[in-house]
Amino acid sequence: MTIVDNIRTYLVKNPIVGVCLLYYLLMALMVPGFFSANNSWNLVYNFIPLLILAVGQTFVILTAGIDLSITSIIAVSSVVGGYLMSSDVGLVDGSKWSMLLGIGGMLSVGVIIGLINGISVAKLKMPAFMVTLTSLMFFSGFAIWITQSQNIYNLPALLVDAPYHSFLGLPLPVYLAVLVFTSCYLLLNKTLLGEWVYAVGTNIKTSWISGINIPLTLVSVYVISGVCASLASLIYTARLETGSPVMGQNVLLDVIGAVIIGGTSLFGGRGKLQWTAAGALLMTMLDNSLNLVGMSFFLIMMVKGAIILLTALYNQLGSKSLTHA
Amino acid sequence: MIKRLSPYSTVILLVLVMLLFSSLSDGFLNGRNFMNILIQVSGLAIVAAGMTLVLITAGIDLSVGSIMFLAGVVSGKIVVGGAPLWLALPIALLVGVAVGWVNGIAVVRFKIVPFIVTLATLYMGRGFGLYISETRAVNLPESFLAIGTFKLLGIPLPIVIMVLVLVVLHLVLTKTTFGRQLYAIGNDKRKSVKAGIPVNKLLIKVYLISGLCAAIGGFVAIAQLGAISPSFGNQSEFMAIAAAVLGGTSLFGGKGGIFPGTFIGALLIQTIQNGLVIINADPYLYPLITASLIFVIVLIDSREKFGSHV
Amino acid sequence: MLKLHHIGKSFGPVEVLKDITLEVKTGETLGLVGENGAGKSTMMNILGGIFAPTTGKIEFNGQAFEPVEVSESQQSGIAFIHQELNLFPNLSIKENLFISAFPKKQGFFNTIIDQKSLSSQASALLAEVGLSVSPSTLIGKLTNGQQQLVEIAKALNGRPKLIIFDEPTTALSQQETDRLLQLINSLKEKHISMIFISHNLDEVKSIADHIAVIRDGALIRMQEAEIYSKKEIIRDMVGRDLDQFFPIRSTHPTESVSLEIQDLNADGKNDLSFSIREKEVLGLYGLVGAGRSEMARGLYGMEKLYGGQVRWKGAQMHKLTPQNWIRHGVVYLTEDRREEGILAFKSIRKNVQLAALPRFIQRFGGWLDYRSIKREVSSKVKATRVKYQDLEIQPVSELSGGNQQKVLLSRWLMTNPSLLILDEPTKGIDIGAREEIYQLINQLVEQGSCVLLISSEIEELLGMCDRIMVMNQGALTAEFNRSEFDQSAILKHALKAAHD
Amino acid sequence: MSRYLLYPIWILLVVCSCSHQRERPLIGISFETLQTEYWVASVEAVKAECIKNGYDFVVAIANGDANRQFEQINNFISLGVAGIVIAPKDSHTVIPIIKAANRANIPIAVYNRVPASNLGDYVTVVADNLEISKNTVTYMCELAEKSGKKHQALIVLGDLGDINAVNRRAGFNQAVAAFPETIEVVAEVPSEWNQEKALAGVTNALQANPDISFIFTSSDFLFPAIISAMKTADKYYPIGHEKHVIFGGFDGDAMAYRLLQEKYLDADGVQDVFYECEASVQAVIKKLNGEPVESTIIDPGFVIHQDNLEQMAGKMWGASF
Repeated sequence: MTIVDNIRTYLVKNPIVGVCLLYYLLMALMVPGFFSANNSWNLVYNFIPLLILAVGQTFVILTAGIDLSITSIIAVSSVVGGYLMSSDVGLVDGSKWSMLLGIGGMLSVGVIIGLINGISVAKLKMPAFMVTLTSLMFFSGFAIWITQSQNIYNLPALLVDAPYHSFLGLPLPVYLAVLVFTSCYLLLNKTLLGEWVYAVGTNIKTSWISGINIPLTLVSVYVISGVCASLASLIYTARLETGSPVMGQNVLLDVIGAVIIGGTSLFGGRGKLQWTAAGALLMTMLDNSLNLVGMSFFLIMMVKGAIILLTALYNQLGSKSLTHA
Repeated sequence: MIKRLSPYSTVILLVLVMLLFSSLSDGFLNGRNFMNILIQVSGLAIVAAGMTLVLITAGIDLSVGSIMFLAGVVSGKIVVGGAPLWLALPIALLVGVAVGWVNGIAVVRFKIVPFIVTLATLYMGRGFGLYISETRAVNLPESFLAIGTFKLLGIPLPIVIMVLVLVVLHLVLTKTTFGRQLYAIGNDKRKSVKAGIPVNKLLIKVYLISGLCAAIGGFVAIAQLGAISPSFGNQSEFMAIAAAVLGGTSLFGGKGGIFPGTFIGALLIQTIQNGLVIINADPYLYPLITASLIFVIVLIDSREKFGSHV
Repeated sequence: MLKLHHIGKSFGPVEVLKDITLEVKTGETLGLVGENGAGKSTMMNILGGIFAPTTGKIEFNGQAFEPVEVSESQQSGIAFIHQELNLFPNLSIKENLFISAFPKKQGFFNTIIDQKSLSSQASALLAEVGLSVSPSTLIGKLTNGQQQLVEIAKALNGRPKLIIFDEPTTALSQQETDRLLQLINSLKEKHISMIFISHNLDEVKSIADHIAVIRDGALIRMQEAEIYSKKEIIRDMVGRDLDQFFPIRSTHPTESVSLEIQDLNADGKNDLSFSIREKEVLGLYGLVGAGRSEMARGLYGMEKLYGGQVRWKGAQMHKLTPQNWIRHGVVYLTEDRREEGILAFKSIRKNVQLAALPRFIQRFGGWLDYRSIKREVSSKVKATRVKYQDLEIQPVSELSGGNQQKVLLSRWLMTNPSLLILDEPTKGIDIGAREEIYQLINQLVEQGSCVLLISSEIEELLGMCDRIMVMNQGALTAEFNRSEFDQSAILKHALKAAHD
Repeated sequence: MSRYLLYPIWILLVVCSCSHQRERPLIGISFETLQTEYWVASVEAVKAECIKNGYDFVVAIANGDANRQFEQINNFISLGVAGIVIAPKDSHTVIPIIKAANRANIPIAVYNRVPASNLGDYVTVVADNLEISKNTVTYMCELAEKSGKKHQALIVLGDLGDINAVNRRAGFNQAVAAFPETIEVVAEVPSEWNQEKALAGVTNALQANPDISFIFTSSDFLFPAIISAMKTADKYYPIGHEKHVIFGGFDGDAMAYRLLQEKYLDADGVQDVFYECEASVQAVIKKLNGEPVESTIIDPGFVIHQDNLEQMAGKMWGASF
């Protein structure tokens, strides 16, 4: 098996990676400014939060569920983080300790909302999309109500400058993204919970008979998605230097697009984190290149919607033989 | 805990809410305010009626919000561009039917999960609408506003249109073959095929009707507003689902109705909103109250479906 | 009315129907009797247009008849009353009766249902089947028997020439069965021919004109009901030589009781008590609908239990859930391989490792020791002799039925079980794979575990079990030790109608 | 693999169709939204000013999402724009944007909203919202005083997260405070710059306080909703009619001009869009040529009302829109 064969089999098994590379080359040639160093950093900064969000969402979709509440988690985390960290309104002075407390607060928001979603789906047997749609409405309303739709400012300098610090040549968010991706990858592919996630997604009855703790599995995937959402909120908040109750409004389309383009099946049980990463990269490049060309933000929204529909259609036709009953 | 959620329990809830608000402020309990509520609820009720049909077949349509927006923007642009006013409504309906058709074909023919199809069309519709209007508020001419405030035999036009649409859909659901077969499909799709029901044909029609209702509902709401802002129709799909579920329609299919169900559900939501404004409560409270009410009702709906056994 | 000429049907190598020729004259009722899996339902599926016969022709109502679709056979006048009714609980009786073609108003309102004629036609049909219930009541509110009568009324609506009843009386109470039999007699006067498939020989003898016995896909005998005695019917149903070879077990059941069950109530009516001893294969025989699966699933925690005390190896079992049972070494191989058994598009290794994963957790955080998982999977798969190309890539859905069952057995072997509850383990499996499964069962029992074998094939139980219990309509009606094994006696207890 | 080529090529076609060659230097115009006529007129004015000075431009609209606006500015920087004119979502999220522009040393002019912190190199061109709204409401109060009766007043607020909305409310309150005996503020309706909320809020406020006779809106773009509410409350009458409600607005858009001519609107605070837009583009050009530019340019704006309608119409951007 020569190197070329290995690459070819890899590309056949993971088509999205091939499409991603192809798209990058095409854009680099066609679109002026796409290949510049500045734009590449631009791509990296936009890609990181989307990757973290999409990784969390993949866990949920693998169990044939969906988490629509991530944008509200981003908003509430951003507001809670703002309250804890900001020096003028913050509960604690603007020192380093307040930052740790702030980050801890943001993560616990992700865990709490994740628990609420998870328990409603697992124990109360409510449909996943309705539970997360309701918590989306509730918590985005909550974020706006708490702050009376005012932003929170004066976040500690340490947080605000963090994205621009680099360590061994790479900016800090990159390390965060790598850390999140590898730990999730190991969790999904090397641990008991990972096997259980795939099994529950493939056939929930068989999993129950084979002694899998289904409520534990479902609750943990929603908590993972919640924590990923609050981590992404940390990045957005640092980047915009404000705790905003309407943070991350338009990100849901990109996240679901990334997971679906990647190839993860909506019926559950089938999908890989590498696919989602490639899907997220493609969505970011798509967004960036169409923007550079001057296409309006709304046409891009339409293009993304169309791509989700096309890919779902293609996956449906492609996997005719293996579709579920 | 309330085990059985009959549509009548929603009526009781509505009366309780009305009593609560009238005790909190005397501006609430009078004819003019009720007329206000009825006018303001007309758009939502029409959209929720279309949504009820989709929910009865255990499907979902998240794109109604952006259909309201797109239909409004398209017809608004045409009227502002000089076309005659009567042309606006047919154009809006055409847009609704077109998006409904796309939803139907994708869900039925290509067997894609309904909420992903309608989520995609939601963004496509919203994106296209914003592109046409370049996020500028489309200020409609006076004549448009006239429709909103026009009174037919003393009853404001929006209420007339609402009653018309709801009565027609109610009759369709209760009195026609198409309607009764929807309940069969919602109960068990495989059994319906075995019983000889043309399942695919009916499901496409259901998404067409939902698109149509979204367009009519949007038109009626715009006629009151006089202008279409870029965020028009946002979260209307959630309110429509909420109104149907509050009215006893089950998310799992096979159960639900327009009268007294969805209409009362829509009234309940609008009354809460109206009441909160009348008692000058913090407007930001509104989504919190509606969302928690919906959560409880969906919880009861799920408990009924799966019972207490794991 | 209906003639079958040399009908044969085979699925790949397995021949299910062998050269069947029989005739049902107009207004006559044919009783069709045979063990589970004898080929009755295959024959009915051919008549119903679900699949075509491999050989032979069908003549119905004088013309050649090859239905390709369900609706086609319905239009030509054949009506089916399946055991699993095709009714919608959320709709009323009259709506169910006319769901595919409502009577309509004339003129402009032709889409609106003509409620008056709907109610009148519905009441007429209900009268015909003797169901005195308002046609607007919801199906969900009716008893099983009443729902069955509605299904029959629905069939009558199509003016059928032939009605086929498939096990209609299993879920009915006694007077509901009597009312059904009276109805069938009244239908006879209307010159409607009928095929009545049932296990209750008394019922069949009371209404059928002719009785046909099917065994292993072949028509053994067809005779007038009066002269065809019950004893002869049973002998024809069962009387084949034991050509199936069953491996002999070297060990015998020990005295120590592994599982003891006291007043287990899985159907709200009957309390069952029995126990299984170490190194024992306990058989559980019964007909379709006797409640054997319901009992096993209730015991294993997959369905509601109305009561019962369970002791495992002397200790009281409080939490009856699959998770808890597996921890105590009790496993359940479900009857429905596709829905509840395999992880369809996953690899063989992922299927086999599924139930035993917690055992392979290493130090912290659920880290799995994949090396020893893979080692143990390949050893278990060798033990069960699964024929496969690749453990990691080949999806289980591509394997044959027999191999899939062996994959599932390997999954349960990995949990080192001491009690295996096997629900119809060899259903729809080729002979070769069956023998390997029997040998595997014996090896396990010889090594000290015990087996509760639920099966509808008497020879399998006779060949494999140390003791056989017979179940009928939810209750244990008989028990036979190996020494007292008698095929006809077992079948008689299984067929015994509740009242005599 | 081949079928998978289908959609990147499809996107490529769309991409090529939009890209066009450029020789002249480029100015990036980033607006938070075009939701109101005011924003549309501003964008048109900025574009016209760029063309007049021989610059090409690229426009990006963020539809109210600060995060998207930040990404769009980064795109401008990678495109290599010569200068940036930005109407930010709010005064705080503009700070990291200014930092990004400064890092790429691209001159940046902030239009219509004052950044919250003054560090960083930028030019702000903004109207004095507080003064304009105070003068407008003071004129309205004088009218109310002349009528001799006591008036119940209603103000329609903007989005309290927007610094301009907060200043306009402050201006309203300061003006009303000077006439304690003629004006009594009975209702404050938050609209969050949203038509539906304005309609519902004003309808119910008028319903709760039937004899309101003094209405001021923080932005003219809410006129359609407010007029619709006034009609249902039977309060929409021209000046001179005994049921006339003293009606005032802010921005000076085309509808305000029409209402003034039809004598329904008493007064309207006008931001001088032409002046502000020219100033912002000039500021960017001066910075490019190294000329000094003062960091903040204030547009005093003016109040237009029935008495000075003719003379001021020429300066009012809404009149010629």
